[in-house]
Amino acid sequence: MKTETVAMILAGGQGSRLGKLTKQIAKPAVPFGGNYRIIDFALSNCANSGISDVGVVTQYQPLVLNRHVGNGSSWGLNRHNGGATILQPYSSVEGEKFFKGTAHAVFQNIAFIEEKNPDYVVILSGDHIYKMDYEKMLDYHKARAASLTVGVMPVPWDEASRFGVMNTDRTDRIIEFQEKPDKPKSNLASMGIYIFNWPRLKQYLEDNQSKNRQMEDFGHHVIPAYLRNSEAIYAYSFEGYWKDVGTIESLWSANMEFLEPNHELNIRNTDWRIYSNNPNTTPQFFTKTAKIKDSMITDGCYIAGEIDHSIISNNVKVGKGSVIKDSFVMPNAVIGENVRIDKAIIGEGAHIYDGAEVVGTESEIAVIGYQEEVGGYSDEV
Amino acid sequence: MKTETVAMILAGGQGSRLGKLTKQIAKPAVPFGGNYRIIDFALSNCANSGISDVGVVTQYQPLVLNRHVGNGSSWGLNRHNGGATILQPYSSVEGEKFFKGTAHAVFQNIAFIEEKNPDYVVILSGDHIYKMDYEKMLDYHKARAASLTVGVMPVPWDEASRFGVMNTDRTDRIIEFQEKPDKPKSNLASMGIYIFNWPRLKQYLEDNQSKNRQMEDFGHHVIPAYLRNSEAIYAYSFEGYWKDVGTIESLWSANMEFLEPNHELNIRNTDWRIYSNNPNTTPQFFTKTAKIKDSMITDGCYIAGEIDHSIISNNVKVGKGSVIKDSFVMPNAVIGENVRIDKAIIGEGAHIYDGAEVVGTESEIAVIGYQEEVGGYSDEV
Amino acid sequence: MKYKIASILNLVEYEDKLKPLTNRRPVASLPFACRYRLIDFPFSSLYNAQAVSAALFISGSGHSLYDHIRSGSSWGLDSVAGGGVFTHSQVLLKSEANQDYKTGPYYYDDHYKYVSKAKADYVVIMGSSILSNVQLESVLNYHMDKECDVTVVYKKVKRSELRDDTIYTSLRVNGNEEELVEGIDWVASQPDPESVLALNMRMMVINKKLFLDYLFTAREKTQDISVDNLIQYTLDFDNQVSGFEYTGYLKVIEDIKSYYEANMDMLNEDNFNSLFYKSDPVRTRSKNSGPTYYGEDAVVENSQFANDCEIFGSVKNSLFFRKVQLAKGSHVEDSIIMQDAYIEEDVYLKHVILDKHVYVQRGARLEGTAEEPIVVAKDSVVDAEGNIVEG
Amino acid sequence: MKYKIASILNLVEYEDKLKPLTNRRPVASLPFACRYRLIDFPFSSLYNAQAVSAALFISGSGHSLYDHIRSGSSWGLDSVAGGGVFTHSQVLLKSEANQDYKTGPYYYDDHYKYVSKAKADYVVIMGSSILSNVQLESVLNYHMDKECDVTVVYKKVKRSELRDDTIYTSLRVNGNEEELVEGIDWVASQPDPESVLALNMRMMVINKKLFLDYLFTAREKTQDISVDNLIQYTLDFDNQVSGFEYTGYLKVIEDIKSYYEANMDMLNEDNFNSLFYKSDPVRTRSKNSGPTYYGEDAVVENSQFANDCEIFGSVKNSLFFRKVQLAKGSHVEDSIIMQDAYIEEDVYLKHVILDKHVYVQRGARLEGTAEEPIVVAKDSVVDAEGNIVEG
Repeated sequence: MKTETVAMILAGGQGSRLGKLTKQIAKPAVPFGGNYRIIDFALSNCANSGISDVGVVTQYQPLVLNRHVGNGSSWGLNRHNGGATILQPYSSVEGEKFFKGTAHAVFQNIAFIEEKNPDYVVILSGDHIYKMDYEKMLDYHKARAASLTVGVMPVPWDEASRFGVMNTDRTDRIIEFQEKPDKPKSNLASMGIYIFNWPRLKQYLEDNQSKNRQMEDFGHHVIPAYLRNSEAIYAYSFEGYWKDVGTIESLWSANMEFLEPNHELNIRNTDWRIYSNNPNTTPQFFTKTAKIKDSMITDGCYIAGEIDHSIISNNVKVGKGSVIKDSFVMPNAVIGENVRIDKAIIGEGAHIYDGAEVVGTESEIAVIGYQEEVGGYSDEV
Repeated sequence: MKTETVAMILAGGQGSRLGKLTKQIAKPAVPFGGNYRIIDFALSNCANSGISDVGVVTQYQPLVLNRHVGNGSSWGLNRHNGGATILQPYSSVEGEKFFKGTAHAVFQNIAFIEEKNPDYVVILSGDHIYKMDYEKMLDYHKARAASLTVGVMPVPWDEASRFGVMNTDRTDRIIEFQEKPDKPKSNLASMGIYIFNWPRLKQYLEDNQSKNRQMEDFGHHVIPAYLRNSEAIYAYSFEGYWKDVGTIESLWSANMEFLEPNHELNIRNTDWRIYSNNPNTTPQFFTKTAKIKDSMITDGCYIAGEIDHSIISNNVKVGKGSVIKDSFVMPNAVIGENVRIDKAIIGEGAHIYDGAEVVGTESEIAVIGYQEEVGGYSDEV
Repeated sequence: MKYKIASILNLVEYEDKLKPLTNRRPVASLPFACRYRLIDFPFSSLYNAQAVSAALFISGSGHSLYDHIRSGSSWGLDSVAGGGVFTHSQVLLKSEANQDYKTGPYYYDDHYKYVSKAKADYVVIMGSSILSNVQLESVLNYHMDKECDVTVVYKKVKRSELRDDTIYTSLRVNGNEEELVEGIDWVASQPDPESVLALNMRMMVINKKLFLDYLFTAREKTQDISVDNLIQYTLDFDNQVSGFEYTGYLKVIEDIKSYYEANMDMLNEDNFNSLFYKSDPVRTRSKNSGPTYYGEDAVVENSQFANDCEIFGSVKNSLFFRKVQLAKGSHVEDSIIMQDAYIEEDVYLKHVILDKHVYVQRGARLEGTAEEPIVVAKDSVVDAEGNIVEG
Repeated sequence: MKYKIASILNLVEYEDKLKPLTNRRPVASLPFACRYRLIDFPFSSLYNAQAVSAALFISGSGHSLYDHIRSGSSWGLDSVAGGGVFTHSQVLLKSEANQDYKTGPYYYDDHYKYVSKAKADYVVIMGSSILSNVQLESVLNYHMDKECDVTVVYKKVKRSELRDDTIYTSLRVNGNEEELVEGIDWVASQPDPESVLALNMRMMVINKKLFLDYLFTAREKTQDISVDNLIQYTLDFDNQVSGFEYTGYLKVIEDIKSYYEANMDMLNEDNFNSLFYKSDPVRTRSKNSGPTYYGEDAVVENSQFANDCEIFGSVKNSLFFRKVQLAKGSHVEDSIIMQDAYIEEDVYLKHVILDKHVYVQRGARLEGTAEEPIVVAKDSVVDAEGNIVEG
């Protein structure tokens, strides 16, 4: 069965700027917003856009990510021959292959894409928080008869030099690309979202490989090569909430924004659901001593303390007398009694013992790692 | 949830002795017996033995294998928190990791096994044809309070030097291990099936890794180390059909044996089913010109020719006037008209054009590779 | 999700003349062509058009149907993203409410809730007794091109190909290129058996809003929610109905003879290819199985088999379902042998339908005719004298 | 597959006193404790003992039950290796056969076929109306240790904890260590409300062969296949019945009051932990959901919530199911609020049960009592004056 569009989610990065949060798990598997993981947004966008063939390219600590994604059934991707497929490094008669860059990761998985024989390949990042209809971008791509369409969004001019910036003509055709320019000529930043005509991209990847030319990264190699050859590259402007959660501060502030009742993401909108792999767990239990205000709580939580302007993820226990403020607590964390947590991210399965304090500031958020322990009489502290 | 037993199927090998049959696919994914792939036997044995947590360790051309195995639902493994998990090379903060040997592959996946927290780990090969109740072997292992139990089977003395041979005392305790010895002291050959007490094996793997000692292969390193330390190693004798299909000749003859109506494997026995991932396809269609004798045909086939003592796999077309004898035709092959095939293996999706001949002998079976074309006016020939 | 459709399967179908095959199963779960059940055909049409949900309206015991459908995953109907198979038994409600189901409280509600909740622009309505493989995607494209409110699928058939004593509905299709339907006629037996009618296949695409509008009228008048009524309703209110002509294989399964013929038709390659055309594959619930073994003396001619059989005898112009054993010296011709039959040595069967799990003892002979094949009910034993003992 | 068991769920349960909650659902699909339905408890017992299949005997419309169970995958009941959920509707057969279901042709056959085909050594029989979380694995180990033919689960309860006018069955358990059951008694209201009885929880393990033997007797005498009858039968033939004492949380759900109390009991941590004890988790069909948001002025005290709610008002001693919206200034106390309720500003609810999808208008007040909570039926509207308008 022929597939029109295959999506490739590049989820291989370590996300080293997330520090101890990504020591044991890949960045796209980092929890977000109570009962999501970052990759849920890209996967749900695919499902909602009618794309059910999704390759998830991964190579860094993939265990949690793989178990989370499975065959994609949690996002409704496992239908009509579609589904999510985890793509990891492998060896062949030509030797062992780790992925050296975004484009190289796609090159290594040509066989996977060719099986589906698609017209278009959508390249996505696994680490952005946003809702986007890729079908509309595809319609745009088709209407322009583009060879490549790049998702862009306007950023404040003074921030543009932090991004890959697209310079377009009046028809939205991209005429120049500047990677983190000192003097940006445009404020249209690349979102790392590309729609390629697959046969053409395949040709570029294979030709350059056979000629030993470097074609490892979309931003550094593929787009410049496309520009040199005057391929029809168009910019597709996205307007809406979009956030790269690649640092501790951005992950924290994205969660704080997520708390806002009128947040632009509109997470409760059932027309564009964000799906996840929900755990089997109990209801949220608030004891007589619980206090709560402007917060999100998730199934499986047991709350005996006070929660103020925070997100508490699945299966977290918060003991009596503890106060959690302006913080994001990841799943399965155990917070003892009389603990004080403020402006912090508490990692998955972390254990904060009675009386401990985890306090950060807006400019330096406190972070407790995956299964880390704080306070108490544990030998490991 | 604690799991008593985890099985690790080592399916990473290239199987280079299978030549062009394994150029694009891993050996465990090679078709067998009409509508099976070799790994179906190990997976079905797990399911029938009540082991539903199965890691399938793979690194060579895993695409077909991964799609075949999926989450293990085809074998009923996806229940009660169990399931099949494909384990491929990955990178971590310590760097990139390809698997260097059988034991090293397990070492690299300690995190996977530890999540299940099992008492026992069953190590299996993904490329043997047999039916075996691992639960009985586990009962034996427990009854002996063994640290390691090795599955062995008696082989003719004159063939023993081709195997890893286990020397046992009267209590079946293994006292010596000879890898392909010139003068075997025993005819009990290792089947490459091990049951380890997991905490102990983990300790061996981690200690030796930290000391930079080689501990890459079960036969070469782990068993000798266990013997040196006088660990309780027992031999569990298996009696029944068992075949390593690692060469063209053994793959062919295993298929020919499979044809025998009273074959020891007893494939139709519903008490110990061999499951597979069955394709969605049409019934077997025999035209007026079809002739068939002592053969196995599978759903999706269209037979207008003559089939004699052969196995024809899913979705194969055989044209009028063609004669197939003593052969194994893999799925999706297309055989034109007036073709002669004798003592051959025809690869998956191969195309044999009208009038072509593919004829081997018992000592040199003819082989057509994966999607190879023979005869006709194809440009590729 | 190119097409956003809700689908309704009307499976309250005429089954009396199909007994004993329909004793314990609805028409929708009749076994067909070695591997299938009739419901597989509409379900596969839905699958190939990437539908994600379906509402089934059934009568009688749904057991065999539930057992076949399970979660609907074989047809992509189990997606968490709006997917599902929703089954509503009419007889059940009838017995509960102690009144006719049409005036029962839930019939219209069930339709309304399903369709209004579905993320759909169109509603597809189908049945299972008119065997065909319609490319629903083409119908939907056609429907959108025409910008009509309703598109009905029809096939031109000779009146003589259908049962004499059944009344069918045919479409009055405007002859010019517009293919508009101008009316719907009830067609009983006709003097000229060669006359051609545009047989209403009771498969339609209707705009969601119009369908929901109809529900109110239907409730008021306690009308069936059927393709016939919907066409009439649409025409009455001067909305446009277009006709989509289907030209592939079709058979109305309404009695043993038509059921038998449909199966036998599959032995003709043209019919087989028309119904199982590879770009629109027919999907069924996959079962674990192994190859079929044909013994040293087996003879098979112009026949079809499912996996897991063991064939030692001779077979001509017949269809065998899974797990049939045919012993040496036995001969089966012009017959349909369903799952789990065990046929001993020296048996002769011609023009016979064996329902599931029939045991035929050594030496038995059964011979029907093409017009009236002998039907052996499920679980029966045919003894050496050819007597049928029901199980 | 440590234990090879077949499982039968008798879901033809007493539902009259639970109306209107049971108007369109059986007892087995009553919502419970924010996230569950009663069927989840026996299903989870089966899951935790690694059962792979179950046969359900239901009455009435199975729609809500089917919708919840789907393929059974949430409880590991969809394995290709012998797995499955097999549903048999009794009322349906009754109406078809026009006779009492017990003497109908399929009741015993359905039991027989399911159990004889299952790869099982033991048959487990359960219901859903006696709410508990029994570790079936322990019962099976106990059963094997005792080498009895039958093991029945019971709990010691005071007669006063049960309904006065219901007749329960209790077990006469041999006091010494053997825990053998010597008889079964029918216990109506007793003069001494403090008297303790060994309440028969109608959950049993029985050896497969004995169960199949019983089926013949039952068919002959047109007896129900119930735990009570099986105990009596076993004792009559001098086979041994052992009793397994359950000491965890238990509630017989048989009227609105007991249903209400069971939910309220969950607000007590001991009860909650007893029923949802983590090593034997209770599984339910997982639905996609997001966190619940609690607003700036929200107050929640001793209460439980499911995901996807939006809480701006105050809540005390209450249970909220998914997707409930509670506006600012409203107060809910001692109440059960099921899925999709929409509660406007300045509402006051106390001792109230809102079934699914109820809309409570601004300013409404409803107050029941702990003995007689007010039940608002599904889809109703409660207007500003507190009048309940059924939907």
